[in-house]
Amino acid sequence: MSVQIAATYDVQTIRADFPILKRRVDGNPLVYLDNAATSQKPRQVIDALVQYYEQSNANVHRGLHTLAEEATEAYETARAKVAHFIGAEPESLVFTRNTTEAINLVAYAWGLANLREGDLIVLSEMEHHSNIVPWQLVAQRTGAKLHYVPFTSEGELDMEALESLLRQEPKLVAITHVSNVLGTVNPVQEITRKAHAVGAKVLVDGAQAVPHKLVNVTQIDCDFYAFSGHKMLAPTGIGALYARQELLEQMPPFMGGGSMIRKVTHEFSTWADVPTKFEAGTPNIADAVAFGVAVDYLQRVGMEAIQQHEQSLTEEALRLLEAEEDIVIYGPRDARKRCGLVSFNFKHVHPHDVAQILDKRGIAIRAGHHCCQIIMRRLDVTATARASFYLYNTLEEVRAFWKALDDVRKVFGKYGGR
Amino acid sequence: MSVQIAATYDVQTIRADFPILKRRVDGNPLVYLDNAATSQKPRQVIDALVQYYEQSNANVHRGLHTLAEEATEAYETARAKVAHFIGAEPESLVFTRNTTEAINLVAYAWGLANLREGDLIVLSEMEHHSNIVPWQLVAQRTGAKLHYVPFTSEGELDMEALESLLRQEPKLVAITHVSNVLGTVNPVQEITRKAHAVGAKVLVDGAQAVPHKLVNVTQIDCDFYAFSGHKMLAPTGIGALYARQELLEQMPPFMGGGSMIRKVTHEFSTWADVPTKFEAGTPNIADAVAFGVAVDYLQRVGMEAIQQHEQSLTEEALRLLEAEEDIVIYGPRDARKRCGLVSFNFKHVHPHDVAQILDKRGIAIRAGHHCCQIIMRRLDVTATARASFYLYNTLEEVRAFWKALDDVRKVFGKYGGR
Amino acid sequence: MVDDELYREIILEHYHHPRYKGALPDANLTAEGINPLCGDELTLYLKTDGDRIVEASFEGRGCSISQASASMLTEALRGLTIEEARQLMERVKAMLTGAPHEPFDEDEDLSALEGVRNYPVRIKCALLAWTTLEEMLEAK
Amino acid sequence: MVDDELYREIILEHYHHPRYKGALPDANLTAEGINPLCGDELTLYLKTDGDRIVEASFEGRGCSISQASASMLTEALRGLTIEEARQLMERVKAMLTGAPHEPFDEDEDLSALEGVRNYPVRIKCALLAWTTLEEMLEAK
Ligand SMILES: Cc1ncc(COP(=O)(O)O)c(C=O)c1O
Ligand SMILES: Cc1ncc(COP(=O)(O)O)c(C=O)c1O
Repeated sequence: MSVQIAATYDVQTIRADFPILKRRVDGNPLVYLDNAATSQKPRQVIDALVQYYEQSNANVHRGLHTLAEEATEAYETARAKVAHFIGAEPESLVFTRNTTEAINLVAYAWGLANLREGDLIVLSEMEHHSNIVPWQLVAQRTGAKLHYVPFTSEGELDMEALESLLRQEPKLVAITHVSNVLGTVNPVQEITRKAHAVGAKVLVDGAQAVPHKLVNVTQIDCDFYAFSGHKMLAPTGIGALYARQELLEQMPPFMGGGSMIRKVTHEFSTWADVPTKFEAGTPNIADAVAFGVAVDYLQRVGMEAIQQHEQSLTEEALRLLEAEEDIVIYGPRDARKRCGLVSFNFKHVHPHDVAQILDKRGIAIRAGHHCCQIIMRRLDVTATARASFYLYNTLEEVRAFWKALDDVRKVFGKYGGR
Repeated sequence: MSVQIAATYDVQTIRADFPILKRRVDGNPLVYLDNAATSQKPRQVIDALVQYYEQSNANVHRGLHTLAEEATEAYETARAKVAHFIGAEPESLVFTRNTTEAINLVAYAWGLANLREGDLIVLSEMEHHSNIVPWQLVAQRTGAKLHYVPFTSEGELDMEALESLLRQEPKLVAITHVSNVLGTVNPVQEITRKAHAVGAKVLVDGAQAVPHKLVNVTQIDCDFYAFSGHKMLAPTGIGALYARQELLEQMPPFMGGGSMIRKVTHEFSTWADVPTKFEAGTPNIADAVAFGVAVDYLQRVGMEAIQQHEQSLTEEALRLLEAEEDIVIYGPRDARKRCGLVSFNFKHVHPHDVAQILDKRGIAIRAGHHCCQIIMRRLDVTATARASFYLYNTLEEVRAFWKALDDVRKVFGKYGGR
Repeated sequence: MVDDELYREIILEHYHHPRYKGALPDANLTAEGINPLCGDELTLYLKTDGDRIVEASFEGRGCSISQASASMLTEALRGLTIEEARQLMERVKAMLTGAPHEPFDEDEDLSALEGVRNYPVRIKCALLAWTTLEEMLEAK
Repeated sequence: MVDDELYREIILEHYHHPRYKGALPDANLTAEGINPLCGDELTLYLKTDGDRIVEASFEGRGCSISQASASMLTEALRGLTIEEARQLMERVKAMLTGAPHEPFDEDEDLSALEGVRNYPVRIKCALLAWTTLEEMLEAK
């Protein structure tokens, strides 16, 4: 099987926008394959931060002076850009720190107000801890129960199990769009349709989807959609929650403080309009503005092109690793069923040791439970190694990664298996 | 009264570090007197962001590769710097988005677990909404009651009223260190001593204190101390909560997600050590790192020098405004009882109009309720104008501000009073 | 000189001499508005006879723009039918937000509010009286 | 060649041939440790006779560093008194965290762990067995 990158996709031009890719590690060029943890940032995004702080920095919303107006305008423009990027209106997009905060916001504001003793919350066994622990905390407070949809040996969601759970009429289905360990893309539109049919609300964890493929929340028709800027070229510290506007309006606030109020008296307060009701205190203005620029960048390259490029890299990685006898691959074998990442293990070497040895070659991969201990237990491992790709990675990098695995064998292989 | 700036304090050298101060607004040099809302950022802080993203960007805590180690090291070093800056140990410092999130964290994690029906929470009437609304929300959930300590006509906390409330043995006293409207510096050490004597926990809102004066939480002996980076030269999106380590250990978590766990099973989870237990999800790494650099900058200039400089500016502003018959000043008349800000009103002009007219001269002040509607009601106004100073402001700027007030009179004054 | 575009003479005149300020004891319609950004509050009073507004007044404190706008509103509403008031409200809102609308004549006081459009933060001030009217009519 | 400093021969040897691996059915002291960063788990078993450790073993899965460190620990503990075990633990912890300590001889296996100090993330791996021991002794 030969792998082709679309001729129009100019990865070298893209790479030139990312200053960190010129870095060397231990004398080797950096090969950054830890994109599912966080992405690198293009010049344009870094420049947006610099420009904001050098030109327009001020607190938003309440100021009458020129800088405050400019900052407010930049902040709200960013909100509109990020909202439109996922097919939503700005009124239904709340800026958060990250996916985790977005899900906790729903758990606290919607969950505490709507879940009762015995209510059912459906999760899956491929959820990130960020889409498990908030529900455990809310279940402890409300008496709601959690049920988990398992995944098949191919790493796909067990749709039959899901449907049988739906027959118990859960209040909420909270599911990841793309698994950060298995790479699986879940059919969230179909899931939403089926969940809505039994009256459940649907939250989609889009942390690994929005960076890598075109997402349209209106089409998915879900009620909540959470994602992180830092995994999609934006700075750390900024993420977003999409929620249907009428839900945002009905929900009580999450955090209390400045901006999110209409009127405060000694005894009680009334709330500002959505989405401001959910943004208490001074927001992360600069990083929100840069988030807008990150989205511009992704749109300029084109999400379809990015997805196709990553698929080529994934195919190549799968092809190379599948040929290795001492390696196990997790998740769907078909690159078209995945987003751009591959989790694997040597049969005889712990992934920590793999990552450490690759690091000496300048190759950054991740090893660990990837905040998915339930998946680890299902796979009967404590950890996996994971190479994850993004728009700036190349086929050469995938091959360099694969070649470096020989170093692992040089250190550990001579002993044979244990 | 003549005003002197200490000869050793070189404000021009400091100004040269702040790129935005070269900006012009409507042809006039920017005179930024809205520092209580947010401060400007020195080159060093902006450079720290650029360097982080160009050199070391990676996700923290879980990575074995070089970038992840560098990012983790930089993040934890920043934590230590910020903690030491307020006289605390790194283990007791949680990074948050801002003061507001820090207070909400305490309200949700400590408050929901420790407050019961009928328990008393003591606030003051000079609190920012961020130190009111979270307690109203927690009071609604727990049945706790709120009581407010009034302030005197001089804008000082009514200590007798506080002491009589303490006799009712509140569970918590939540009080601002410095008022963002009145400028008043409250005797938080004395308040803490008295509150502890009746068994109350003490939370101090330090948003307006830490940027402007030397703060030592160990000396204050409070249980919680909240502040924001963006008001003290750091980027937007990063703040901190100090809490006694044993309290952090006893408290249940606030948000659930990645990093903050030890072990996750289907049914329940156990928590990581403090402070990580309270930092769910990917933190705002870059801004935390830059927060450390901001603290370095402040320490290099010296907090005593900064405080003294601001006091000179405040004295001059008070002196100039006090001489004006058509102006009312709020808060203590004695600059030594305040931090560097002055709230005031024209007797006959709404502060919005004042701010708008000053903006045309390049002078940025704030007009509004400053997230303190309870103070506004006490002062019987809907809004005030506020000029707030920082280390880079000059006496010339204070005088330019004062002179520009004549423009207000040119537009509104000719009609005389209403 | 300073900010002529915003602070037109007619706005200042309405601010200093608001037309119908004070409660209207026999009002049959009242509504309260608040500008959450600044805390300014406004109460609007209307007295109708059948479908026609016979009296209008306002109370509240606010900046020159919000007060002048409220004053102009009370003046303009008198004598209109409810439907005409609604149309006027839509027209003013459109002018302030930059949407297409039939412009006001230069000699109509309301035309002075057009300058506000270039001051994004002040638009909410000018709108306050009109959105309060809107809520009143919707609640009706 | 690759990472000689970390992957010393003796570490790899302990990793591939751990000394006392497996549950100790007649252990009178057990403790479980977990490395929250990576999820690696470890169970430590000790059998004591009065104040003296007569047998030691461990179970669990982990990277070469954590496994080798646990293997060395079980080997080193045998025959020590509880107090001597505590002292050894303090010495290893000090070596790994860069605190002052009496260095290990080059021919002592434990000296091979010194290279870990330059790999901040791996220190937790090497420490796991020892902090588990610490908790066991504190709980005792
Ligand atoms: C006294 C006081 N407390 C709390 C806050 C809230 O700070 P932040 O908006 O950064 O959360 C502020 C500033 O707006 C303040 O001045
Ligand atoms: C599927 C998934 N969900 C949630 C998260 C949490 O994202 P964050 O740490 O940005 O909150 C991640 C990334 O770590 C993820 O991969």
